Amino acid sequence: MSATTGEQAGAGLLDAAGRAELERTWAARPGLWGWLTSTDHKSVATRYVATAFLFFLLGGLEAMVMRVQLARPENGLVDPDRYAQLFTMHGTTMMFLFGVPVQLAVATYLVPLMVGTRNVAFPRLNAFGFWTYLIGGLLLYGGFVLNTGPDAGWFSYVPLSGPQYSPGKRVDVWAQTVTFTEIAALVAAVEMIVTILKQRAPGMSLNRMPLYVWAVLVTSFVVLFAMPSVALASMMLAFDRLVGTHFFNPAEGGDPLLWQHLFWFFGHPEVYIMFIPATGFVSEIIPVFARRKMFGHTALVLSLVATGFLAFGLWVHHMFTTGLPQLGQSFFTAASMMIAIPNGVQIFCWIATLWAGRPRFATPLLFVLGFVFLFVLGGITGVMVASIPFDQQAHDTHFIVAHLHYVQLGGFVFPLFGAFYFWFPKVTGRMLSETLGRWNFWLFFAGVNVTFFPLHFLGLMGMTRRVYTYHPETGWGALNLLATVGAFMIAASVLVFLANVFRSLRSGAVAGDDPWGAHTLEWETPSPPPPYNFLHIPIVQGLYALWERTADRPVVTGMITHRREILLTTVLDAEPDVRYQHPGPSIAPLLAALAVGVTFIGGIFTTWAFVVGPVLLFPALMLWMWKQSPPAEPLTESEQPA
Amino acid sequence: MHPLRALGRASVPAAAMLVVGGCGQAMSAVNPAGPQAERISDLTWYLTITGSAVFLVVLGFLAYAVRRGRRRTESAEGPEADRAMARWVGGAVGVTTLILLTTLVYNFATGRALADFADPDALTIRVTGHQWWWDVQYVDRAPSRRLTTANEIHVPVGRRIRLEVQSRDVIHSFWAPNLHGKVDVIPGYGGSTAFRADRPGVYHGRCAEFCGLQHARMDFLVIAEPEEQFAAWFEAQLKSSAPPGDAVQQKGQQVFLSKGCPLCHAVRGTQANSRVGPDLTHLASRRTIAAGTLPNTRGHLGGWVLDPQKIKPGAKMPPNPLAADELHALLGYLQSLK
Amino acid sequence: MSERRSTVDVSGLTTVPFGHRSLLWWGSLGFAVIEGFTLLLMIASYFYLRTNELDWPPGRTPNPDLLIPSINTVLLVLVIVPMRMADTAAKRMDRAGVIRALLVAEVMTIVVTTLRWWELLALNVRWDAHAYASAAWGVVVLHSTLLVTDVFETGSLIALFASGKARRKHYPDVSDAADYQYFLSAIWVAIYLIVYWGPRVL
Amino acid sequence: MIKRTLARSHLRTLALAVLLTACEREQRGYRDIPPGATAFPAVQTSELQAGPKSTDPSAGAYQENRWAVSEGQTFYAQYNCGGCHAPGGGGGMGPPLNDDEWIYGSDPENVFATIVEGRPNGMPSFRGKIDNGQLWQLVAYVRTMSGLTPPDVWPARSDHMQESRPATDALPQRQLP
Repeated sequence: MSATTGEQAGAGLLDAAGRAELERTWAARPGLWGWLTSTDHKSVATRYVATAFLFFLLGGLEAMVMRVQLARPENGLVDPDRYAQLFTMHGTTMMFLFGVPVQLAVATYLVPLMVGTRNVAFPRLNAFGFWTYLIGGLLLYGGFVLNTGPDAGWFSYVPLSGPQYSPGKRVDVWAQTVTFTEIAALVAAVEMIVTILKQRAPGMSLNRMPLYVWAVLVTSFVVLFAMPSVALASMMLAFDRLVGTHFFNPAEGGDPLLWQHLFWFFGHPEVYIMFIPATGFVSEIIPVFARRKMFGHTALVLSLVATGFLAFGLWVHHMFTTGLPQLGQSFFTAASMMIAIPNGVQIFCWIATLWAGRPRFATPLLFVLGFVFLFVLGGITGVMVASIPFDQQAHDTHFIVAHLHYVQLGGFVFPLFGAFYFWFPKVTGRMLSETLGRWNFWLFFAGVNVTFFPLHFLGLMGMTRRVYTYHPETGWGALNLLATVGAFMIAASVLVFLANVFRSLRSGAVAGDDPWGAHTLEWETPSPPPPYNFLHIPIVQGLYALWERTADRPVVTGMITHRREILLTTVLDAEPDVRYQHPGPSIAPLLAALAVGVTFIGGIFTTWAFVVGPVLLFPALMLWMWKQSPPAEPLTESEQPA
Repeated sequence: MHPLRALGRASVPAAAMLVVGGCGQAMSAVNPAGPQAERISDLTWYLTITGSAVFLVVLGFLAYAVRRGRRRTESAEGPEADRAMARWVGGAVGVTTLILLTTLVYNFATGRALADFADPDALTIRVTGHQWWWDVQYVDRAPSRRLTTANEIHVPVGRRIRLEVQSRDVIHSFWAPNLHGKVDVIPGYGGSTAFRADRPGVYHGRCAEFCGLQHARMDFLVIAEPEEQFAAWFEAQLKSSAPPGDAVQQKGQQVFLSKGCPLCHAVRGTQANSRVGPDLTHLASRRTIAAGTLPNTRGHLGGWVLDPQKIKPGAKMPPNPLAADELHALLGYLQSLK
Repeated sequence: MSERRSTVDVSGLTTVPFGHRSLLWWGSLGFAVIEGFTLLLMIASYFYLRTNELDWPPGRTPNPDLLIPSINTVLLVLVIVPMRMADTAAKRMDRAGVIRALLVAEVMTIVVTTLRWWELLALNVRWDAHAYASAAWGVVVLHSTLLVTDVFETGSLIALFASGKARRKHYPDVSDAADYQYFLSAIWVAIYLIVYWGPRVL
Repeated sequence: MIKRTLARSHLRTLALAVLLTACEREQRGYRDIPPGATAFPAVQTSELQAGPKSTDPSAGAYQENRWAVSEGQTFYAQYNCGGCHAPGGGGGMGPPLNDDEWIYGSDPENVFATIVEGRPNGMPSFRGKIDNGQLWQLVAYVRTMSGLTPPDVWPARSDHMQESRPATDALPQRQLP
């Protein structure tokens, strides 16, 4: 039974009644109950991005307090205990509560629209992922407010974070927050892989997939293999602290380096989990604003995949000073330098496209140009610290702080802001103002350089990381003051961004379906897209879907509208294969997330929580799997009783 | 004189040089005072210069591409444009790979040079990291010539030093930028490194791995001095503390032994010999106290003894409420421990 | 809406896909990869910790017993048979056959899970004695959590089919559960050999 | 209506309670002035002298503070209390500290007085030797050995060779779940 291509005029196209029924079937329930039970990928993704951005602001505030404390020597703004909590919270928030979640949240919003389907593969799992992430964030900041914020660094090296040298529940709060955020990331990664492989619109074979979708696919596989490492490490640390196991106790056969291996095996891929989707944003923004097809599409896809693989071969460059055998470390030096080649390919292809195209300076392109500047500088300092001898001088100093902020702010936050400006009209239906956009960009760009470029010098002059103060005679005061001024510039630019967002939400110019003249499928839907995304699933005719669309482009018909259904297609050539029953909204994901919350937060205080929690989880999962949408209409084939 | 270093010293704008290099013994990774740090400093200059060049070239490409693009009326399509771009991108990636390879080879060469620096008759020093101070032991076959001191390491100029590091509690990292890269001090692991000081001077060092509340105040000094000066210092340090000279120092020693000091500190020649805290036998001969936090003057010593928590909050040393005369006598005694 | 002439009618496509044509197959594959990789990393940590010790198990700790673990491993491997029958019954859409096979598999899995406690005791060491004990307990406990979720999954499928609320689209879920069981049994055999035979043999 | 306000007020007091205790539990009290620091009589007028029972409420703060208990564990090892009382408090030359039998009383003040004044047949006096803040931390740790303080304040395992079971398991009568 294959899809038949009908030529008769308008057969099976939905009329107004069909559209109304589709609307009813896919709409979430009204009010708060509808919001809590919603499984619409757009609704979950917007609250996910908003929460992640809130944590970005909190992380920024922590950074501001640290910068003011370091503005001059022997400053007394915060005492060492508070400062330890501040830099740990800043690192943990930016990496675990903002970095990875916001990339996966934006992916769960855009990917279903870009591949031409109605919802993400496992919508209830998607909602469960958000609730788990939210509980993780609340746990961390609940702890921080109750003076129980983690204080052993965002990577909590053992034995300092072990049971003896970190008394109390501070590091336990950190370990459980990591567990929550990593469950949320794993869940989102599985959804993205299945959505991309099985739910692409007919005609979107693998060589017609947009570059951002490729980036999300590669990122999801990196998440799949990176997150288990930190899950295991934080579980082992929690057991060491709570039930007295000896995974990391050097006196009883444990090994502090085991923690470093397990953590950095996840740690380095994590920064690529944040960077690869950012290259996806850049690869979507440049063709639209250079008004030309991207040069070297296959080269970019191959370099994405290469970056994904190489990301797992570099982790020991975080451990060059621990005295591991020289031969082993040299392998990781070579791998760390090799990863600059695929990045180089990407950057040169982007520059070539700009050369061949007709670039127009809208804010998204400004952020992309700023990205190239900052990321190339950060990449070069990265190649510098990849060499073992230099890393012995630069490791754990402010040189590394400068490098990581150039590649993180430059490499991931700049493209993210570019993506905000690019897709904001699609999400909200309103344009962001260009003038405020320019202010936002130039303040941010200047702020990053003024803040972090001096830190290179401070690092070489001996200023180590995580110091709450320093002596006047070290001579570091001037550069630190300069860096603090830069930090205030960054804060100002983020305020300008917030002003821009709130102003345009109220009175921004109305954006049509496609304000930028872009080429991916989401620009075919109205802004903001209806719950069912596409009235008819489109047939894709080329890599640049909207630019290569013929006037009479065919669409898919014959799908039922009285119950949620999505079209599954084959993996390689995306030929229509199955009409798949799609689960409706349900409260079960929230209950399941709460049960998981009880398990792990309770686990900090008593091991009984690991018994009570699962007992609570099972009824929630039963409700999750059993509750079917009511069969108002005649049962379709798949709904015949078994 | 390595050509690159000369180039480095001359070409970098003076401001950056002043800020980074500094003169004399300012702590800096590019102001080497020994062969190890010098090799790394040369590598640093090479990396900085090639890196800046690559950065400027790529930025030049970007600027040219954007300017050229903006002058177009319609975008360059078609096979010959693609072929031209493919040539440029291929060339650029090729050059990038080439630069990376040369950097890799130079890095391996420096790495090997740093590694085979051991020397059988080197002076061996064992440094033990504690939470927030450094215990220093000069290792010698004869037990009578084993010296234990704290936070300050005297080394003879021109002689190779073999450094063995270990930790009693958490991970620290021993780093004297002017002499060599850092080596992590991991409990359960015996880390080791080797360096040599070619110029006499006082070189600052820091703990580079976050190790708790007072990680910021866990510095040390490496004092390189000529061979005979070092030998004299070493002999002096080996001797036990001299008995107290006058009545004030006598009373000071009485206060020292009666209060809780012997529970943590050792002064050879008295019955105080606990290894919990730093060895104070020759405290007065040291330049700084509290792991490089305060200069070793009477006023700072008094302030430190009375309330260490105000200076290093969280340190293991408790406050010592002393009456005025007791404090005066104690300081007199401590300053007599030359 | 501009009138489009040609359409692709998909109303004839199947709605009860088996194997890789269904989403759930891919979903359970994804989670099997995650759990499998976590177990692999745990086993890698077990061997990493082993490199620190001269003799493994260290000191006076006796080698793990073999009787109960071996019985339990055989039982867990045997669970594949009823699950295979459930899979074929599901493909035939034979509800009674599915329920029967799943019931047998569920009983066996529950027995295996209860025996697992004695398997842990067969390690002859408390988890907080030293690194060897922690690593051995860590690997076995991690696998046991997967076993408990397996018990729940098979149980809920039985309840679904027995209560008559099941629909034809639930048959592929049975074969997915069967695939997950093969993974669980296979990886346990590896853990069994490493944790119980490792100290003697390697 | 009343039920709801009642429930809400309960909730608020509960939240406040959690807030307060959690804050104290984790306070790194290196800056506090320990109780009894100034309580020592400057001049000794006569031989007869009542036991210095300082009923200072903040003495209790140390008992509930996780950081204080952990510091107490460090000082227990550093000042070699384990030499007589055994590392886990199991007792050796000195009496065991992890059982319910207290010869000189088990209140914080009594344990404090025992350490400061010393006791016949062997317990030395540490008056003036150990700072009062550290003494209260030692008292807090010693009392966790016999489970006299809330369980979630007990120290976890230490990073050293385990001569005996970890402290939390050394309690004969109270088996951890």
